[in-house]
Amino acid sequence: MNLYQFCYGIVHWLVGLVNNIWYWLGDFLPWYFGDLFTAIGNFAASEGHLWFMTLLVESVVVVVIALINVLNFLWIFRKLSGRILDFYGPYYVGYRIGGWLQNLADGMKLFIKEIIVPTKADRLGFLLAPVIFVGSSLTILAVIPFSVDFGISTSESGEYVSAGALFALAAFSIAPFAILLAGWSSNNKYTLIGGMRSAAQMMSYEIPLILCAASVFLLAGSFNFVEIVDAQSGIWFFIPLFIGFVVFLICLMAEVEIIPFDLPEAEAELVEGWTTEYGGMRFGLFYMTTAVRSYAGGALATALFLGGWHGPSFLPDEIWFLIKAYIVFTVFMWLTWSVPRIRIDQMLVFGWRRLLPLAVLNLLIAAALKSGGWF
Amino acid sequence: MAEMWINMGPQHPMTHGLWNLRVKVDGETIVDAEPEVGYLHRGIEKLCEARTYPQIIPIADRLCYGSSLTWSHLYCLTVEDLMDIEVPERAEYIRVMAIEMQRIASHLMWLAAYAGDLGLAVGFTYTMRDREVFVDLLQALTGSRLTYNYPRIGGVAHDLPPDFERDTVRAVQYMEMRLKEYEDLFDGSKIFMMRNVGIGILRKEDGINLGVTGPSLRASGVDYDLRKDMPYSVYPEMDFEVVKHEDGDCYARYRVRMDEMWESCRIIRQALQKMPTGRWRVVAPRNAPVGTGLGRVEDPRGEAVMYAVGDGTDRPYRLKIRSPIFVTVSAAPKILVGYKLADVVAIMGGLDMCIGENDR
Amino acid sequence: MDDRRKPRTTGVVLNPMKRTGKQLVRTLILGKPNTVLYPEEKLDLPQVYRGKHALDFKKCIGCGNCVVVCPNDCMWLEKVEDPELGKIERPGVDLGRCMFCGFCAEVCPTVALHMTTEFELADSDRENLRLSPLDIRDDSFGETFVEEREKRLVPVLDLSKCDGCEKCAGECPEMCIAMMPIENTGRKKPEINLVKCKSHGKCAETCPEKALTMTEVYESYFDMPEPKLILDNCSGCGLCARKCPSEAIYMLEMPGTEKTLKNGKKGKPKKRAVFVLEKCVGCGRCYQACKFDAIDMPGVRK
Amino acid sequence: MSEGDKRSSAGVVGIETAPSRVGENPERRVLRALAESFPKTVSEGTQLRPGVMRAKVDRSDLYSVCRTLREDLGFEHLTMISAVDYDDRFEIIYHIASYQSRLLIELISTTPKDDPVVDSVSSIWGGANWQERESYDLMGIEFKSHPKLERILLPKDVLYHPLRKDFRG
Repeated sequence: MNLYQFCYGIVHWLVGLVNNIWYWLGDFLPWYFGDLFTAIGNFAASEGHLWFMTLLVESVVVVVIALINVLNFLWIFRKLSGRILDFYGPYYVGYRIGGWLQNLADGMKLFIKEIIVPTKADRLGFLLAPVIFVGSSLTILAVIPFSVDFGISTSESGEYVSAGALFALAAFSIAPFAILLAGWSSNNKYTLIGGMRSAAQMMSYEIPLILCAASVFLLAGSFNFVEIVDAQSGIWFFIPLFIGFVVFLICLMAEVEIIPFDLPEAEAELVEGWTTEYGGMRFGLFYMTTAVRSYAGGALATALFLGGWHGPSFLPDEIWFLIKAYIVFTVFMWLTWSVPRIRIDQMLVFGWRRLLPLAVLNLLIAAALKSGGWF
Repeated sequence: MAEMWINMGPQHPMTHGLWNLRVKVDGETIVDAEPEVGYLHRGIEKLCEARTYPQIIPIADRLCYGSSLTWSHLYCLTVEDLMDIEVPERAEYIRVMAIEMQRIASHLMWLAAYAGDLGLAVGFTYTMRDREVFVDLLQALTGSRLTYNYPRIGGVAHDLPPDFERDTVRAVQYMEMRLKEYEDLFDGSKIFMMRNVGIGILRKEDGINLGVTGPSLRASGVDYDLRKDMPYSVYPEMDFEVVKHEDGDCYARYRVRMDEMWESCRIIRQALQKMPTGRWRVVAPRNAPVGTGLGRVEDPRGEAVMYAVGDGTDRPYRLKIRSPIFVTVSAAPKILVGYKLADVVAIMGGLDMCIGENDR
Repeated sequence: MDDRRKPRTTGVVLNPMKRTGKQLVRTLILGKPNTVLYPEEKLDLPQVYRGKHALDFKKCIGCGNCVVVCPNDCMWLEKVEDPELGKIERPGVDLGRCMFCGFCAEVCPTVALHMTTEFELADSDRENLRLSPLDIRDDSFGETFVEEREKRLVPVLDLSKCDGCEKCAGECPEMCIAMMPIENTGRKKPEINLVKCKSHGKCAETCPEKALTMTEVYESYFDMPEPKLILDNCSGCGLCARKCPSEAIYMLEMPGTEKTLKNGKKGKPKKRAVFVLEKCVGCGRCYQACKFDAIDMPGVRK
Repeated sequence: MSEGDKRSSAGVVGIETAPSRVGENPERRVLRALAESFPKTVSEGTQLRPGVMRAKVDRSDLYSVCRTLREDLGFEHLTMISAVDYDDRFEIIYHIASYQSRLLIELISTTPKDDPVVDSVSSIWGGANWQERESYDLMGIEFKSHPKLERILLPKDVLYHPLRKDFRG
C-alpha cells in the first residue's frame, strides 16, 4: 500500500461519514435545500473531489513528516556544532532525549516576542518577504518523495509529479527574490548590502547547480524523482559523476547560505545581513527556513546522486533516504565549522571561474556516458 | 551602487568594544575610512591623581581586559623608576613568567576574536579553551581570572603556589601541541589564506611614520622589540628571538603573533629554570620623591609607555598612559582604503583592538 | 624551531576538516566536551582566589586599615556588640562596589580579614550586597589554609610595667635595643630595632617586670605612616589611647606639672601620650581622634 | 642567535665614556649634535639611563628641533606626547625613539599658563596626529597648524579640559 491508497482510504471513509449528514439533511429539509445538500453529497463522493482531497491530505502528511525531520536537523545542527566546537549543545530542555526540545522552547519564546516593523521600512515588502521565503522553501518539501510508496503521488499506481526535480530546483531559486525584497524593504544599509550579495551569490551559483542536476537528468532520462532514483538501482550517480556531485554539494551550500558562503548574513561585517531588522518569530522563521532548505538540499543530493532510497533491505526505504540526507547534512556541518567565511568577490570568482567549467565538464562526461551507451 | 558612508559601530560585531569605524564604500570597495573613539573614556589618568600609589594598581589592570597584567606591571615599573626601588630578582622572574603567560593568553584571545570575525567559530572556541589553561595558571598564581592585581610596587603579591612549576611545564607543552593544531586549522585552510594573504598591506615607511608599534609593525619588517632593544626586568637573561615578517599584510600580522607565542613558551620555560629563590617583595615607600618616572614595555599590542610625575606626596601628580592601540587605530584609514568591505574585519581584527586601553 | 611546520594548503579545506573531525570524534564518541555544566559541577578554585570576604572577629582589632586602603571606598567600620568581645568596631563591606582587589586582606596587620573562594554573590537587590560585619564573620576561616605572610617573633613592650631598668638592652645579642629617654617624664623606654632583631627572646627572659613579651607579628608589606606627638599641644586627655586599636599609646604622667589647687593641695600631674611604635599599625585613628592637633601623621586624612 | 646577542649588548652600552669623540657613546653624540645645531634653544641635555636622554627645548624652536631629530639623527618614532599642568607652566613632553640606534629622547617644552600653544609635529610624524588631539582634548594645549584639531575622547560640545589641575568635576 502506498501513501496515495492510504490517504484515499482515509478520505473515502471521512467523506462517507460526512456524506451521511448531507444525505440526511437532504432527506429532512424542504426540496430546495434538500436538492442542494444531495448535490453536495454527490459532489463530495465524486472521484475528482476524492482525488483532490487525497492530494491535500497527502501533502499535509508529507510536509509534516518533513518538518519533523527539519526539527531533527536543527537539533543535529546545534548538537553537532556544539560537539565540534567543544561544548555540549542543547542539554536541559528535554534532558532525556538529548535536549531535543530546545528548538521548540526557542520557537515558543520567539512566538511571544513583539513584532517590530521599522518606521521607514517598506511595510508591505517587509511583511511579505518572510512569507515568500518560507512558502517557497516549504514547497520544495512537497515534491520530494521519501520512497516509491511515500510521497505526494497523483494516482494509485504511484505516479509522481513528472517534472518534480525541476519544480524543486525552481522553488529553490525563488529565495533570492525574497531576500532581496527583505534587504531592500528594511531600509538599512546592512540589509541592502546583504540582499545585493545574496542576489549576486544565488545567480552565480544557480547555474552550476542546474548544470549538475542536468547531467543527472541526462543519465536518468527523466525529471521524475522516482525514475531518477530507479535509474540508480545499479550504480549511484555520484560515482560516474563525482565532479558533478562535489560541485553540486558546494553550490547547495551556497544556496543554503551556510558558513563558507553565508555572505548575505555575514555577522562580522554586516550585523546580521539581510535579517538585521527582523525580530521575533519572523527571525525564527528565517532560522527555521535555513534548516528547511538544508533538509531540502540534503534530500535533493540524496535523490539525485546518492541512490535515493536504495539500500540494504533490513531497513525500510524511507529510513535509508533520511539516513543519506542526514549524512549529507552532517558533512555540510562538518565543513561549515572547519572554514572561515569567504569574501564576496572571491566567491563570485570561485563560482564563475571554477565551478561553472567543472559543471560543464561534468555535463560533457554525462553526455559521453549516455552516448556511449553505459546508461 | 553610489558611494555611501557605513557606520561600523559603536554597536557592531566587528568592533569588539565600543568604537565606531565609519567607512565610505563604493559598492563593496572602501574609498575612505574614519575611526571614532572615546565611547569608553573613563578618565583613568585623572582618577589616578586622586589615589595613592598602591591603589592605582587595580585601576591599571582595568586599562585592558585582554592583557591586564602587562599594564599593572608597566605601572609598577614606572613607579619603581620614580621611587628608585630595587626589585628582588625572584620577583622579576615571576613577573616575566607571568607577563609572558599573559601575552600568550592575550594573543589567544586575539586569535579567538580574529577567527570569530572571519566566521571560523571553531577557531574561537578552541583558542578560548586553550586560553583557559593559562588563565587557570594565572588564577592559581594571582587569585583572579581577568583583573589580576598581581604586581606590586617592589615585587609581586604572592609567591608561586605549590605545584606551579609542574603545571606550567605541562601547560607549555600543551600549548606547543595546540599551536601546531592551529597551524593546520588556519594556515592549512585555503579559505583562511585567501582571506589573509595580500590583505591590508601596511608598508614599512607608513608603519613607522604613523607610529604603529608591536606585532603590527614587526609584520611590516621593522625589527624592533622593546624586550630586546630596551630591555627591562630580566629579559636580557632570556634567550629568545624577535619575530619579524616582511610582507605587512594580515597574514604576516597573524604569523608574527603565532610565532610570538612560540617565543613566549620558550621564555616561560627559561624563566622557570632560572628562577632563583629568595624574597619576592620589598616594602615600597609610601611617598614618591619629586621627579619623573618612565616605564616602557612591549605590550602584546605594541609599545606601552607610562610617565609618572611625583610631587613628594603619596599620590602621583600626573600619570600619562600611552596606549599602543590608540596610535595604531589612527593608522587604520591608511591600511583600509582600497580593500573590500569584508576585509575591514580582517584588517581591524588583525590590528588587535582593545578599547579599554584605547580610550583609557 | 624545528617542530614548526610550513603551512600546506594543497588539501584546500581537508586540513582543518581533519582537525575538527578529530575533535568531533573526541567529544561525541570518546568522551565529554571541555565545558563544565556549571550549576551542577564547579571547578576547584585556588587558595589565593579573591572572592567574598571573611572576617575573624577574634583576631580583628578594628584598626580600619582595610577601610583606608580600599580603592573604592566600599568598606566602613561598624559598631557591633558581641557577647564575648563586648562593644567593638568591625569592618563591613559593600560587595556591590567591591572590585575584589584584595588590598584589604593584604593590609590587615593581624591577618583577620581573608578572601574566601566563594564567588556566587549575585543578588537582585543592591541593599543585600551591603554586608555588615556579622554577615562576613567567620572565626575559623584562617585555620583552613596556610597564610603566606611570614610571622615573626618580636618583643613587644608593655610600657605600664616597664621601669626602665636597661637589663634588656644589655642582654640583646644583636645590640638592637636602645634605652631612649621619654621627654618630660624622666623615664626611659627601650626602643627595639625590629630590622636587626633576630627573635632570640633574651630580652623577654631577663625582663624582671615581664614588660617585654615575645609576640608573633605578621610582616607587613605596606609602608604605613607613623604618628608623631607635638608635645606642646598635647593636653593629656587620653582620647588617642582609648581610640588606639593596638594599644600602642600609653598615657604617662609628667612630674613637675602638678597644678596647685585652691585648697593648697597639689593636683594630679599632667599626662602625655607615649607611642610604642613596634605595636603601631599605622591606622591613623589617634590622629583623627585628637582634638588639639597634637598628633601629626603625614599621609592620613582627617 | 648571535645577531640577537649583539643587538642586546648594543642596547645596554655602558655609561662611562671614553675621552675622545671616537668612542663617544651614542647618547652623548645625539645630545652634542642637538646642542651644536641649536645652541640657544636646546638646554640641559642629560643622559638618564643607558639609551634614554632628556633635553629641554624652547617652544619657538620645537618644530625645527623635531625635524632635525627625524631627518638627521634618525629618530623616526614619536612614542608619546604628554602634557603636564604645573602651577606656573604647562610642560609638553615628547618621547621620541630611534629604531636604528635604539635610543629614546625626552624633549621637554614649556609654555606659559595663559598661552598654551606649541607647533604641531604631525607633519613630521604621522602618529603625532591623534596624540596631539588627545593633549588638546584633555589638557587644552593648542597645536599650531594641526590638520584637524578637534576633541577626540570627549564629546565635541564639552567646554572644559579635564586633566587640568583647576578642573573640578
